[in-house]
Amino acid sequence: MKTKTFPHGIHPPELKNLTEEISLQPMPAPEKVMIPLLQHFGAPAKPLVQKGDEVSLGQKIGEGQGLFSASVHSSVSGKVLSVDSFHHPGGTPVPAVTIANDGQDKADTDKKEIKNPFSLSPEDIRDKIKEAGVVGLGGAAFPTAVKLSPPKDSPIDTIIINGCECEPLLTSDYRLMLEFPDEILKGAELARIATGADRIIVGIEDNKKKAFELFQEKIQDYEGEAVLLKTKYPEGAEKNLIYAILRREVPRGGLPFNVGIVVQNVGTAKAIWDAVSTGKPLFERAITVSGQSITEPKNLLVRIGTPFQAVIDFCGGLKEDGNILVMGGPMMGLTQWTPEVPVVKGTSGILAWNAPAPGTEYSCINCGRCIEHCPMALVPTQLAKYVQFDKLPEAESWGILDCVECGSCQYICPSKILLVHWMRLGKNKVMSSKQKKSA
Amino acid sequence: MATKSIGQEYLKGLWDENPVFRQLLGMCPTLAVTGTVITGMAMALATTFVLIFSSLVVSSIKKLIPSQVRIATYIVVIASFVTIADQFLKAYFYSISEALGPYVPLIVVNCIILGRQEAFSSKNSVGRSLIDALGMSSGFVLALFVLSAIRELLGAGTFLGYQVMGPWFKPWIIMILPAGAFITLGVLLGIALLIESKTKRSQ
Amino acid sequence: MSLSSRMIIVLTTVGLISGGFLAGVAKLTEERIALNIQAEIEEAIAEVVDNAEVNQKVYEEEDLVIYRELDEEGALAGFAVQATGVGFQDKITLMFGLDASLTKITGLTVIDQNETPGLGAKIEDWNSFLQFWENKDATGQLTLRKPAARTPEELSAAEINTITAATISSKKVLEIVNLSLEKVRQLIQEGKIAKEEQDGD
Amino acid sequence: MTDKLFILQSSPHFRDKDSVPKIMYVVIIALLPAVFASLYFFRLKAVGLYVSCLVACLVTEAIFLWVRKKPLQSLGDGSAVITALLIAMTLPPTISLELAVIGSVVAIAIGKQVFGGLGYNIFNPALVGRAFLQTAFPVAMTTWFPPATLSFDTATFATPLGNLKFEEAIAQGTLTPLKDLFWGNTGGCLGETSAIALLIGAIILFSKKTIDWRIPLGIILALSVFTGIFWLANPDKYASPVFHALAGGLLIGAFFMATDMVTSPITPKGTWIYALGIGFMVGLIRLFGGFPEGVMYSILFMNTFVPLLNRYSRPKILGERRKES
Amino acid sequence: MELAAIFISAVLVQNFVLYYFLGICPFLGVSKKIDSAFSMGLAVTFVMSITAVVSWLINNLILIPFGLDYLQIVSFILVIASLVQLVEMFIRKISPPLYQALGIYLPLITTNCAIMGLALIAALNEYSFVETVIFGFSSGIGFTLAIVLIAGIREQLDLADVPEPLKGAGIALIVAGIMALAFNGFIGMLT
Amino acid sequence: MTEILISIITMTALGFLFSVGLVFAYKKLKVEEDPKIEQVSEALPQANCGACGYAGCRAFAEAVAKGEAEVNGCPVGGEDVTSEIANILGIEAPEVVKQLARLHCRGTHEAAKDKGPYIGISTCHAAHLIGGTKQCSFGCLHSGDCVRVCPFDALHMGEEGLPVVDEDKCTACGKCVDACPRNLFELHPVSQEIIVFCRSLDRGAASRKACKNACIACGICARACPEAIVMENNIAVITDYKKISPDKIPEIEKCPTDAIGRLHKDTNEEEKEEEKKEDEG
Repeated sequence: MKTKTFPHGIHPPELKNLTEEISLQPMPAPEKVMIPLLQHFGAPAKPLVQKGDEVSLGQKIGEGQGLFSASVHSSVSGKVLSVDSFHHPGGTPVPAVTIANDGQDKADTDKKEIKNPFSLSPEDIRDKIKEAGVVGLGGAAFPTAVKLSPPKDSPIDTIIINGCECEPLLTSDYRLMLEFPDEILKGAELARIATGADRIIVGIEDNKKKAFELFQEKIQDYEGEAVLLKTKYPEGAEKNLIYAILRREVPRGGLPFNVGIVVQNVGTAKAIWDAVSTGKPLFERAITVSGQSITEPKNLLVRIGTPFQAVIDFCGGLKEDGNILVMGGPMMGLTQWTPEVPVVKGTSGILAWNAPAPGTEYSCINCGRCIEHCPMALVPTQLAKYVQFDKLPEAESWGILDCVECGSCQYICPSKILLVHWMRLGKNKVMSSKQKKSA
Repeated sequence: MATKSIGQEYLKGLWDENPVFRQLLGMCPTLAVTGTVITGMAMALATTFVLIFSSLVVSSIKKLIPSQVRIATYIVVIASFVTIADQFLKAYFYSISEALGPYVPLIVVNCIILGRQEAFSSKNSVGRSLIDALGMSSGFVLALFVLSAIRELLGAGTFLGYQVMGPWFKPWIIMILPAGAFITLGVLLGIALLIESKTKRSQ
Repeated sequence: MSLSSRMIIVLTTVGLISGGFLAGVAKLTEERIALNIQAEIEEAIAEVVDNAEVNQKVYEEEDLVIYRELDEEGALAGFAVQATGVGFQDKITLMFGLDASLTKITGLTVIDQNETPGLGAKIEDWNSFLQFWENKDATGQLTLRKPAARTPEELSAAEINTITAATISSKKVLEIVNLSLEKVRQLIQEGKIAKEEQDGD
Repeated sequence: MTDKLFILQSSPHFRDKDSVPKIMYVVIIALLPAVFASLYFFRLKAVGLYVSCLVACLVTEAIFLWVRKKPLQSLGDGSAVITALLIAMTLPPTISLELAVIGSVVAIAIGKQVFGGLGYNIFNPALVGRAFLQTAFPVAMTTWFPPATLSFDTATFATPLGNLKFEEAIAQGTLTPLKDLFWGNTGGCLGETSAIALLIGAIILFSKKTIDWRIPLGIILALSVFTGIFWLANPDKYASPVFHALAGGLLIGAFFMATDMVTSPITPKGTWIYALGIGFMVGLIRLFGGFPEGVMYSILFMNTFVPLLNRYSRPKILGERRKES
Repeated sequence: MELAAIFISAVLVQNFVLYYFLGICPFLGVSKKIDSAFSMGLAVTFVMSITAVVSWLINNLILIPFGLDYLQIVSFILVIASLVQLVEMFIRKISPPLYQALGIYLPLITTNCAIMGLALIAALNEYSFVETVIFGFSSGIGFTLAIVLIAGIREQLDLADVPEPLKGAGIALIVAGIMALAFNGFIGMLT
Repeated sequence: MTEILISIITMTALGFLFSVGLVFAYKKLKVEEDPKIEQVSEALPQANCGACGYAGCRAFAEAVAKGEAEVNGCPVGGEDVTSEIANILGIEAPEVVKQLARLHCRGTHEAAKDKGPYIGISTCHAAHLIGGTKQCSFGCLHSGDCVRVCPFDALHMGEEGLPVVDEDKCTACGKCVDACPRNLFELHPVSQEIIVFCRSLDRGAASRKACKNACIACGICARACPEAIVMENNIAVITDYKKISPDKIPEIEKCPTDAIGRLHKDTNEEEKEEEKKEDEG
């Protein structure tokens, strides 16, 4: 069958066979959860509980502040031990609520099931999603309610459900698609209603044929189609996905709604359905625990706030040789220095393996491979040099802010230059100098 | 400025403010006529002549000139001395003059000369201007000598026209061509900067 | 005195003094410069025509000058032809001698050239090039010998040697000579150059 | 367990296995067929040239690395070896070893290290070395002798292109047969004579995707079109495009020198302009210039354009709007 | 010589910068950025074209008829200097944008040996009027080509690990040397 | 003789024409502009050599007048021209209280614990982007971004891994303040001796675990000198330096982690310490 794709990109080893046939398994809630109040894009949520409070499962413990913030809910029932700063997978400590699990999973009583969620108005759907603290589960953790409220002058015609999971090793989205196809599609339908779009397109890479065939069949009941995409990294990056499926280019600095599209990850779609139909807040998520140094790789449903250590122990522990611990995929994930960090809403995987010593770094030999593979059609090597020699205006005019940090350039670079790190440095510097200017 | 002794005033042109190596002035003749030591030295001496006499004239009439026309006046003065040098070479050293071609008249636009008038002679006494001109000229002579000696030695195996390299030596013709001139001067500039940074560090 | 008039006066005065001064210098050196230029020509002629003592310019046009040469006794010693043409890089000006009968090239010298040093510039060099130009047949076209001969004796009367690795420059010199030879022959036919001095010349 | 230290780094955490030394060694392997061909055709003379160029290049590189306090391991990246091989392969077999050494030193010092070493040079180092020799010792660089496979009937021997340019080879009927050009049974620089050996190397390069296919294609295309037009117009005076493609340094230049990653453009559009420019200029020099061969000058000349090409052929960023028409 | 030959020669073979070493000061000074190098090149081309015309007129209408060859230097430099200054002031008055793009480079050109060299070489080669004009224009183009190329290279070298003492003029001169080598390929093309 | 006459006439005419042209241009074509540009331009050598990187002296003068170029940007003119330009522009450093850059961290290699092996660009800013290499998220990253930006060579990395300020060279330009991704530099008057050498907002236990010299918010200093020091967000803050009376200093110096104290220890104390070391050695 013919597959769709985008220009450039790379083919890293997939390594999905470790977990792709392993069903999602709920992991028992740990004795103690640390729930960071910052698990999203914007400012930290305002704590609603204090030390000593009793909380129930799904109780809101942090209120989102401002437009891009999302509320946080308890993932267990029990007693609040402290509200204090704690390690966060992002690297720097953030305020977090530590709760001792009483093992009861006492749920909030006033959450009610809704008979016919599809009859709700778009506003109601968004409110329920916002109330449940749903954020994008692909990794960026952008509040979903915001994403579903596009400005009036940009009519949305298509909801794209992103089932690419192009990162190596990760399989939790794949398992979700196989095990919860109806929930995903219902969630997509709700998103369609909320945005007033005409159709739903599910994009799935061709290394997940089984899921594709399932969705091709199930989507008959909805307005839309399932699209098979070539297995290529980063097929799941929003702008590339949109280009691959619809040949629309999201303008520079713009968002998908500029071209009439909203993209939702499959996990998010399921969370939308859960939030709207049963009022279940986002307090657990599917993750993949994998990598050569994990004794028993698994796909798990994990409570938010569970320490990595508990998750790894549940998977048989870490092998001796593991020297790198990553949250997310190997291409865009974040390294963790301590397994004490908790699972957050943006955690799509916990990976550990034995990373070989980095090869010698050579100076750029202008081979042009980074250009050949950059999905955004940037010139990474030149950008990195501009940053290195502190020529920020040049870096900006060559499009450093368009970099999505997918890592394709650095993966392919024969000189082993830390291109993505330079890009991040450059983006950060450009942004802060811009802020200074506008201030 | 007045604190500089006469010796210092002279010596600064040799190294600290060497017109070629430090100020990158007068590069055109430096590159163009240094194929052999003889042409290089002829050029350097002609430039010295023009520089010294223009400095003398400019510093002695500096008070008479309104600033709006000072550049024009300097140019006329310089051009006159250049013409004299050119005519003299044509009359008494015809072959050298032929070899130097249009570069003798071009002394008139040598930045060293105009620059010195503007920066020094127009503000200083006749005596100081003379010393300054001598110093700058010596620096220029030095630079041209080094460059032309290297180029002639490698490019023809000779020095001042005398064969100094043995018969085993194959002349590097590139050295007397533009490419060799550029590369040699580039390397020399690098060496000059290296020496400078080394001496600075040791101080 | 206003600034404007001062500006005008100063510059005019400087111009006046400089003009006078330069004219004086020019006067002093003029003669010697002219002599130098003439000496260059005479030297070149002496190299290509034996026993030439008196030079008479008998023909002149752009790129071609012909001198008639008389020896000490006033007898015809030969002709010297100065010709200019395009070489490998730039113009070449050369001078060659013809014997009194206008049938033989007695020698060649190069007055001005800008060929590649070490290569084409060898057209100035006696050993590599000029020595092969003595006693060449001037009645027809000269041709190039390649690969080069080592001694003049190896060449035939109408053959010219090539400089190793500078074929084009050698060829260009040959072209200039061939072309001007033709011109000379034509001029003789038209009677513009005579072996004897003509009236009013 | 808690004391275990994990690596801290920015994403991505996977790396492709290809590396600079690997790329360099592929190029070296691809050069080997031509090296063996030259050893066969020029015997001991070739051995001497290869050895002296290799030693001179590596020693010069090592001195610079030492002086600039850079790790000496980078000697092992293979780039200096490539430069040494290429410079030896573009020398006439008659040249004396000390000139080969001078060329090698210049190539590494002036052609590469003054710019900061690997990756920073603007011009192809081997060609800088060769151009230096060509200009410094023009006679030595244009004296040839025939390969060992031909009998010595003359002291010197003209290259096929020299024959074409200076000896009116077409009119005389002495134009080198294409068969000899193909196998390499003719005069010329060490490594450029055998087309078949170079083509085998090219196949190796393509199979490993080490070079940009646009460059050789563009060069040969432009040269063929240029020479083809004149050949069709007057086959008695101008040689065929096939002759031009096989003769002289075109193949080694197109596959091994113009494709040098460091000195060729990084964008596809720039690469096309670069390649076509080289091919056109080779034709121009061969047909109308003062030299029989123009590959070296053409590549160096186009090298000077590379920074401009890179700058003005930046690809269109995804989502970048072209000027509205 | 044919006009085309003069053009090719002045642009490629006997390039003012790379062959005659004229205009080295701006070649080194204003070649750090491509944009300013290009403007400089345009300004030089413009002034060279004008100079060619004016110097030919002076030389052939005044100096030679009156036997004042020895006044060439003085009169050329005076006329060039004043002309450039007038043009500069004029442009500044009538078109500020043009002045920004071009005019600010004009004073730099006054004492640029390339301009004076142009007048002298044209006189030395005894070019006709049309030849002189072509020569002036194409020399300017040649200068522009050289300075823009080296500016591109120097922008790239800003991002390179050039040894400290060679940074700036040193490496620029070496690049110029290699460029001169590369331009050698055009030798012999005009004949 | 006529020749000389012609020559004189020609030159005189040229000079006259030229000067008239100049006068005309001077009067008619003059464009109004900042008089400083003219003055600076006057002061310059007018060599128009382009060595300054600008298109001629005029362009340089404009840049100087606009403040885009440094007054010492003309390599030809040298010191005299520089001082002249400075005079024209009236640039003279106004009298201000001398300030110096001070580092607010004592997280030496030894004191502050590493997270793990770092593989990345060796600048503080780059390390900071991935959370930093130290367990303390507030302290010095030891890669010397501040040293690299210092235009006066007044900073160097000390043996213990922290940047050291050379008080003689520091001009309080503030470059290091901007460069530090963790805002560890601050400008203080030279006279301020008591400084809080920590910026960690972690709770005491966490701070202490990450770094031996961290402020653990024990409050000893605040109790000793409540009028000038308070505890805020788990860190001691000096609210008003002037209110710290000298007799309180020994109390303040009782800080258990050396996170607050005097910048320079007394000389005799230092000597004592050295003696101690010698005795031990």
